[in-house]
Amino acid sequence: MELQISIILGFMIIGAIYALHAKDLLSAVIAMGIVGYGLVICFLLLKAPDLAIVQIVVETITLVIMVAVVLDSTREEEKVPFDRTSLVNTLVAFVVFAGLFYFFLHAIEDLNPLGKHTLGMAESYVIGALEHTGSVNLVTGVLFDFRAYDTLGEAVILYTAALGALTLLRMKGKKTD
Amino acid sequence: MDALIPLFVAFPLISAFLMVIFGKLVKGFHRFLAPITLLALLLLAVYEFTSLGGTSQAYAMGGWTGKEGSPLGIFLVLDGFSVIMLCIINLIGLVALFYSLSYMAKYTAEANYYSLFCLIVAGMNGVVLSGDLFNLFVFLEVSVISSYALVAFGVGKTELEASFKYQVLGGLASMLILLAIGLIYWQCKTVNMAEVRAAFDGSYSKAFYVFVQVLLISGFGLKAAIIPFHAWLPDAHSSAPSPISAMLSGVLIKAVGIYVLIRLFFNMFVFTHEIGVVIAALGAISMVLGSLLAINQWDVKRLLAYSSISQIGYIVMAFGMGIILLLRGNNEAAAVLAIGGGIYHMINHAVFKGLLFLNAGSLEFRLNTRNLKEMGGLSKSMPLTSTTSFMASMSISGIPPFNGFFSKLVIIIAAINGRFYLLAALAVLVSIITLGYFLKFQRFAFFNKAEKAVEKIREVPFPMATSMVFLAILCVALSLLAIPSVSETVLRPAIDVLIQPELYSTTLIGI
Amino acid sequence: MEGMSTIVKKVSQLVAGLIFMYGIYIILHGHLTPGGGFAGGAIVAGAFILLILAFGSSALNLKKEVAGSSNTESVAILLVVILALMSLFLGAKVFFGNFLPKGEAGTLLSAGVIPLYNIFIGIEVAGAILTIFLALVIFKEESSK
Amino acid sequence: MIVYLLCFVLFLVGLYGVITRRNLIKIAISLSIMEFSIFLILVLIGYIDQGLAPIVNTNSGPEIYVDPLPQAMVLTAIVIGLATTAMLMAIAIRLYRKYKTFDIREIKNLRG
Repeated sequence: MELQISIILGFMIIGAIYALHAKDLLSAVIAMGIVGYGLVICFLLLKAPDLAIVQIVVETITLVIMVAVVLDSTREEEKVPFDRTSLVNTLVAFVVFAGLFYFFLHAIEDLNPLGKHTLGMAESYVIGALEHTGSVNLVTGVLFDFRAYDTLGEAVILYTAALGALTLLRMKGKKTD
Repeated sequence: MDALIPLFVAFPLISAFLMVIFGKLVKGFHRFLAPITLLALLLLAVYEFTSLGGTSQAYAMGGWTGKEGSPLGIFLVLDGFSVIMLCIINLIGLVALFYSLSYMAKYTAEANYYSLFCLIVAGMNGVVLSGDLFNLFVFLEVSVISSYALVAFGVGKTELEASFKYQVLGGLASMLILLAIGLIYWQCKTVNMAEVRAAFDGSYSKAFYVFVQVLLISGFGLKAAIIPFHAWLPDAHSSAPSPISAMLSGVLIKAVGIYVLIRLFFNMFVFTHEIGVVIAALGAISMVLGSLLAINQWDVKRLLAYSSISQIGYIVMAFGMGIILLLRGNNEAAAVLAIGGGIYHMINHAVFKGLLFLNAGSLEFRLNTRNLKEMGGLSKSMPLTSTTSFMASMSISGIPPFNGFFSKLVIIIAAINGRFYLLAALAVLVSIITLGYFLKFQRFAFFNKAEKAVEKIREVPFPMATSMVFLAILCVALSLLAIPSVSETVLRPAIDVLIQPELYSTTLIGI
Repeated sequence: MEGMSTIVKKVSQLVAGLIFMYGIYIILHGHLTPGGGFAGGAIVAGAFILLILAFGSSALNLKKEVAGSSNTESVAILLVVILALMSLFLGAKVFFGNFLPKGEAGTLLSAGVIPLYNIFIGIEVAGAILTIFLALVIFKEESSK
Repeated sequence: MIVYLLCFVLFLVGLYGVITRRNLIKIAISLSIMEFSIFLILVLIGYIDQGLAPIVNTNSGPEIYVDPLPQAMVLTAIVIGLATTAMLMAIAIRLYRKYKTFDIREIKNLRG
């Protein structure tokens, strides 16, 4: 399990690096698709079919939206001149990232390794869930019953984004324009 | 369980949705519904404040409690600290909304504006009430996503750029917070804050603890715009429509930034000396650098935005000192003073910074410019704006008898009692610098020779003037909180929640 | 926005119907099989997006559609909140209580209010995604004039 | 543990992109990549060896299921990610129509 996911993650990292360095914006967007769809496979391997369905649909829609934005633009990214300051910046970034990585390595040392998770708060979401919520799908049970308030917030966020997009994309901001 | 608690979120949500549905059909529907909603919320908050009386209440969403009252679903927590925040949010919200009634008339898509305004209030109420880490994250996103849209509401060039910058840094902060929540779940197997505290009391690895704290400080530091995480604030707060600037500077950075930071570090983590030092140092740095950056600004709203960073620094520094003093354990009176001063300054800052942004909005409304060099001589033609902004400026620079003087005094006394002489000296120094740049603002906007003809400029319309006068009265009235017997009833419940941090988890788990 | 060729139109007509039905199925079986309101709603929105891309539409029609989708999502999410508030008065007297009878686990009509939430959230998500997409398309149409 | 570290590498790649890229679209892509890495970390945390997908089989006895709570949290976070991306794209396309470029070095009215 760990090996398979590591391999997919390797591809995702390569895709991510390509997405950041691609010259053409359309290929960058599509390379992001690699990362997103790689995530779908990981979800399936990790026994999360609900997430796989949602991620595959949301990823597709994100790609459609991003392609719609990028498609008739110039698409060419302008060259970043690579001089001494950017070299220094990159080096500093790498040193900081190495430090962060080392820090993270130490932080997660004592935590449960993959697959050895024990249920805490979620124990009652699994045991006796059928009597509590009546939902066979435990994730739906958590989403719409135990933590339905979170789901309301989530729906409100999507609603806000739709309202915000509608507001930001109107033609005139002020009546006098 | 008090059935009114979820209404703080449900009520503004319902009006937000109704405004979108009926806003286009019924003329003036949103202008009527939005103030009523905020007024009802304010009354509800004041009612809860009076009925709570220093106790804390928990509300289990969906009635999900496990055996012996252990949290199973999401818990909403209403205690002395959160109820004060609710009062501030809904008060400033109501005033800013009333001000918008005439200020926003020149913009299109007004129904969307009022709807987004209700959503931002709902999000902040949700954050303040939440006792669950993930739920807190969700409602934080509700409020910040609506604020992204509101910052860019005018869809001009600067608004859009400011909003983009705000969104990128806000998104980064959200990622850090989400990662921290994931790691906490990994270690503690729960996302309920009271239970996390109980789990942290046992054994934990030092590196993990520090890593999570660094993530949370940077995440919420970005939301609260503490230096060095402040890059987005001057742009976003100066480009937004003025009532929204008042909301963002007055309450949003407090509700989703400082309040959460304080709540997490007092009630969820176990104190460590290092974290106290880090928080106090970040506060002091923001306080000094924010005021220094503000001096050179000629754009009114940018000046106010930098001064927000500086004042936020005061609040954060006070709480940092509180942590150190509580850990020392030998000087609880000073700790009470520091924490009380922090909360007091938080209330005061919401009021006078809200008022100052509304003043700046009035200037922009009549003059169509934010540049101080193009103003001048307005004290005759806009007497109300001039007087109220003078009061607010004196208040923020700490001149008696206004409220800002007392809260700064309390913080400085706490610093001296706790033997933080350097911090006390810095606080006094920054107060003098603040006076300097606000005198500059007063002089160039209202008292200098007029640059262009100002005879034709009239005072702002009634709703805007009323909002400003109301906040100016509050600037004086809030000085009463400095009287010990008044602060004993108003601020004491909030202080109690913070100085006995372990009570949060012990009282809430056994409901 | 211009439509595509006849072949694309015919095929997408057929496929969009199937996708739409699949989305509805996912929403209705949210408490039984993987999926639910979010996944199903996004799939339904995908069917509409496919039709709009294939057939094209004038800016005027798009504006009518966006008003419709925006109103639909508002009503749907309003119903979610009202359903949550209803349990303050019925059943357990708490916000977001599951006040309907649970039924027999594993059947379509079970789990109390969960299927209702699934349906409303599904409509809301479909409406929201469609609104975002249409807002982008309308903006591109109008600003390129 | 190696999977978690790889996830963190993906996170750092996204962070690197947010800091160094100068293109509106690429910044949005970098934020999405950071999101993906956190989703994967959360789901990995909830995985249990030999655990089944969290769909109860009513006919059989009790089984071990993977933790449904991180999955519910990730589902919420995916939708939040869609919302933030949509808002970013709305602003990006507006800025593009005003400046004819996605490059933030040429879109600079505001000073630090």
